[in-house]
Amino acid sequence: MDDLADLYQEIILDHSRRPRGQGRIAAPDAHAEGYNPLCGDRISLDLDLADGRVAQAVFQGQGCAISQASASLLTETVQGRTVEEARALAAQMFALVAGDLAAAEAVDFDEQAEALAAFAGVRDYPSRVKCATLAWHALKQALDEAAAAGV
Amino acid sequence: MDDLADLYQEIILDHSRRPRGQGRIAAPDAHAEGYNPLCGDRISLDLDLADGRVAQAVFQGQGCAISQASASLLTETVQGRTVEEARALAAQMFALVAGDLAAAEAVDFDEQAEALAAFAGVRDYPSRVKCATLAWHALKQALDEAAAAGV
Amino acid sequence: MADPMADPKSDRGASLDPHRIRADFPILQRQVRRRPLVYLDSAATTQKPLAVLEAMDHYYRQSNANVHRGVHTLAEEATALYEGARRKVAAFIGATDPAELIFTRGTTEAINLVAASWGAALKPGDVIAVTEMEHHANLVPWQLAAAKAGAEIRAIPITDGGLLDLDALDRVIDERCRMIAFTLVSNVLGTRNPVAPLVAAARRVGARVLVDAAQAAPQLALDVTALGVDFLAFSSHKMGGPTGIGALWGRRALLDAMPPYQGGGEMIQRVTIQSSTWAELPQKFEAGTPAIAEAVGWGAAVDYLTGLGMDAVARHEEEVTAYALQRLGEIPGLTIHGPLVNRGGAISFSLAGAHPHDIATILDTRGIAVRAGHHCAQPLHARLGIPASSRASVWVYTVREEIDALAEGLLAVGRVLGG
Amino acid sequence: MADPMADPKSDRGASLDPHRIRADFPILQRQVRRRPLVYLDSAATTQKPLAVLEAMDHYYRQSNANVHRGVHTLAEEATALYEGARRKVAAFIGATDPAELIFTRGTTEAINLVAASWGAALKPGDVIAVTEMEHHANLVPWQLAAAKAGAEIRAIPITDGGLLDLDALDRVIDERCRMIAFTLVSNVLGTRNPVAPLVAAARRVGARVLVDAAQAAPQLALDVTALGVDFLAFSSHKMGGPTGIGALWGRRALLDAMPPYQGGGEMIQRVTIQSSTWAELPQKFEAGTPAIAEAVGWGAAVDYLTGLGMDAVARHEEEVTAYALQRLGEIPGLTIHGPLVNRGGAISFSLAGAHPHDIATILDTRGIAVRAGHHCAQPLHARLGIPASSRASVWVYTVREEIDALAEGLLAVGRVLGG
Ligand SMILES: Cc1ncc(COP(=O)(O)O)c(C=O)c1O
Ligand SMILES: Cc1ncc(COP(=O)(O)O)c(C=O)c1O
Ligand code: FES
Ligand code: FES
Repeated sequence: MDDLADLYQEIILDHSRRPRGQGRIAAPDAHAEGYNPLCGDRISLDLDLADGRVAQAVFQGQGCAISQASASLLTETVQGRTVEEARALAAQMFALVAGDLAAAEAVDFDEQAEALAAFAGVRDYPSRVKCATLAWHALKQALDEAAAAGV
Repeated sequence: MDDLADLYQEIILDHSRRPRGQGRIAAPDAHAEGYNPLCGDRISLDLDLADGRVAQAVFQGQGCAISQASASLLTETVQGRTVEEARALAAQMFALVAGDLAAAEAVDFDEQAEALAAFAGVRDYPSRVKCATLAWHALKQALDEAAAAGV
Repeated sequence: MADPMADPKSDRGASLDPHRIRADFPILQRQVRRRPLVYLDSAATTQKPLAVLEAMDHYYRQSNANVHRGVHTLAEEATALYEGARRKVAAFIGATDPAELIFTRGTTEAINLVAASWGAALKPGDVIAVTEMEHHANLVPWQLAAAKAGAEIRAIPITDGGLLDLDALDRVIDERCRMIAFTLVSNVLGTRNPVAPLVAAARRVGARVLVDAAQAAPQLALDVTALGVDFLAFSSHKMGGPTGIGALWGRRALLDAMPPYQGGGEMIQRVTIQSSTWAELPQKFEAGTPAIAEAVGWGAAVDYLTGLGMDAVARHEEEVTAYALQRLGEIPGLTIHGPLVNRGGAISFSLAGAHPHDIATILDTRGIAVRAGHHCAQPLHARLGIPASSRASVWVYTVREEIDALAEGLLAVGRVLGG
Repeated sequence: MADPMADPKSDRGASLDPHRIRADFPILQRQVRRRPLVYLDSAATTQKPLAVLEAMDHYYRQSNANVHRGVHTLAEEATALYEGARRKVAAFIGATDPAELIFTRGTTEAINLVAASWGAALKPGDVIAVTEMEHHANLVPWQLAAAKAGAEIRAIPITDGGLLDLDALDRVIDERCRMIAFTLVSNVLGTRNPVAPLVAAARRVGARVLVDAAQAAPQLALDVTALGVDFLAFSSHKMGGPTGIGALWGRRALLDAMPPYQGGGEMIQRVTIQSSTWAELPQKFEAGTPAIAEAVGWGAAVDYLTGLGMDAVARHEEEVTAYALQRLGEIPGLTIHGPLVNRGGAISFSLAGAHPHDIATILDTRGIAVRAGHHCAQPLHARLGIPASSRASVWVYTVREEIDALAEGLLAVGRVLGG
């Protein structure tokens, strides 16, 4: 089996077993909820923003291994990045799981961001794509709303 | 084509073009209506009974060539017969058009009654069977009701 | 302009070669009463091209599973095929948002859905306007809804020539009117009704417009956006697709505001014993396991028609119909009900001295299939002053030779019954 | 007692040889993710035997026409096939009068029909009783009907073991109760519910009884007369037949007294613009062109099952289920929801530390198809205290080797996710 098609890679399993970045921020600068109608699972994402950067990202919620790993990796990956970089990472995730590898590879990132490539295998499981992007959609929504609110 | 399967035989066409026995009886001894849900056509049958015989039979109503010919032949065929003979003729018609030739032939009748065999072809046209039996069902019903009423 | 009698080997371009098309329809090889089948009952249901049968067979042999919420491969494939079919059928009628296309059992169920769900808001005194030429499918559901609400049914009359009497519009449509429901193409008269004046009349009084496209979808390129209507109903089986499926297209804002029609799986979001909340469109109106293989087959039918080109299909329909009207016009004692031009391919007629059912049976002895009866349009037949009629109807595979066989058959009917 | 692992060449007598049966189902040859398909999702929809696909294909290639009122040969044939299918399906459930069998799109539509039409007579304060283990199809339609009427929904509770709590019957069913609607076999727990006590409770208070037989019809010999119920609903696609069709069986006296459900062609007798009268049963409840080819296919499925013998089918279901329960019982951390004996072949379970959707996806990578989710039974999952579960379900073609593959797959899931 092709490696990219192998969905439950070690890094995903690792993050799903021991999710990083779990928690809430008392008064977050940005916040959004993700809901997956397939399964009814929900995730909530809190962000602290400072100087155009994501100072802190934490999530809470139940879900499958894919969604938990994706949220966990998100919190690690966006931490400290500029809002624009965080947006670009989200776009990269969406392209990656849609099987748009060209678009996904067009963004050139550091090693840490490359860990997201582990989710490429989800494109062979269309109903699970939402699991991999749940937290990232919440991120995008949180940043959009924060921007609209002038945060 | 097999003769029996040939539905529009000369005798049927003759009776449908010039139906015999059309009319009403002012105060009939027996009466029934036939309704064909396939087409909405209706036929009404009036009988005068005397000494256990069908003294007169007349019909009225619109319908296809088959139903008109069948009603016309009915009025001719039952005229003067005993009520039991008329019932047996009706049973013969039902058997004939159902393709139950053995039962149809089990009844041994005179030449006039044999004219009814012309309707045997209708069994190859199941939706038209009701056309051929419409008047005969009315006959049976009229006789049943008359018997029940003690006429 | 194409010649429908063209050489079967000729190029299939913008025009349509019915002789070549016949090879796509397995049933047309069939003999009926030892004669080649002449199928002139396409307005009742069309025959199916091989591509449709193969698509369904392939679905059952390769991908059969229940759709939605399934995670395994077959469920993913079945869902992709089912939703792919929705996109195809939506695109076929010019709908830009596939979520506005709800699969139903057919035109009848689609109209019942609107009459029951949208119609639940009807109030006493409200008016539903139909036309005198409606199929029972676009009349009886409104009667049921009107009876519940205390609303009133009015019919836009037709002229003796079988056209909508637009002069009567202002009389029938007043500000109590909440809905104008009409057929785009009559299944009896063949009349193609004008949409613009009816939409304009509806808009003047704030009424909605539902179009019964059961006969139109197989023979005309449709564009719901251009038509400007609110709802459109049609059936797969009348356009080369399988039985058991059809669709309602409706504007999202209206569908969103309507209460659900049937309850069950797929159409819910959250369910407790006491109450439920509803799923988004289109699932909200698709309770239970849908007609999955049928959707796949319908999608293949749409592909087939798109391959032929709906303009070519319409042109062929018009040409064969014109030829049929000419040939039938030569039959002594024959009356055609409906207009002679600008019309679809359903041709109803009466033949003096011949009952419609005898006509159909005698034609059947020659392998020719036509319908006899009221064609689910009793009020129209009452208006025509006849209890029933005979109807010949054509489609993409109909060739002139078949029309010739019909004409000869009708002459024979006259000989047999006229005596 | 037959051994389901018997030599494929052995005689097919009263018992059933699933290895031989597999040859009748073309899709079972399929590879999924480069592994042979192990289809354990039959409770969602079953696969179809070749005989069903061929019956539908043959219908479209030979006899396709619209049914009823047609006089030509194809219409006669189609009508005979359609009505013949009705007789087969009616006989399959022990109905003596085929007119009491109404074709619908499926179980969901059948229950909606009763809830809307019979339910139109509900009054404020009336009670509809369901159970805590109902599929949304046997709950949401009653909610819609109850909301219209101001009626009340009550649920008969279940025990922790997944059985109906019959001790609670007297509390739930009082003289306000007008209907008890329950599933004969649970699609989640596998529970086979007892009919007699529910019918007795209903009769005591003059209530009607509707049975959801969607899961029962594929696995148990049914006899509506012996069951003594009033309505029974089931789906073709769950018993080897095509999608797009199902049926409602009901007592004639009740059906006769009910108002029509959908309006349109076929279900009428006389129609004017203002009002209509209704056709006799079953047409009264079958508005519009029905699912003709689907009826033919369903009839073939019924013939196929009758050929196997429903007693043998039931025995096989029980044997494979027992084997599966045994094998699943060996998996560390696995909890089975529902009874372990006297039950049908839907087995829902939870695996500690594993989300149901991950289980389904990991099994899918091995070609094994199971469902994950609430299985259209959210109230039941709420009662079980879990948001979702995984479900494996068997049918006539399920062999022990497939159960072994499932067990191995679940061990692998534990290894992968448990770490
Ligand atoms: C117990 C039960 N009832 C009702 C249904 C609904 O059947 P359908 O979706 O065929 O209408 C199902 C299957 O989904 C079921 O398992
Ligand atoms: C104009 C028109 N409307 C509605 C219908 C009903 O369509 P269906 O029977 O497919 O529901 C038909 C066909 O019977 C029709 O010709
Ligand atoms: S299954 Fe619920 S988020 Fe993945
Ligand atoms: S068609 Fe009406 S009675 Fe024959």
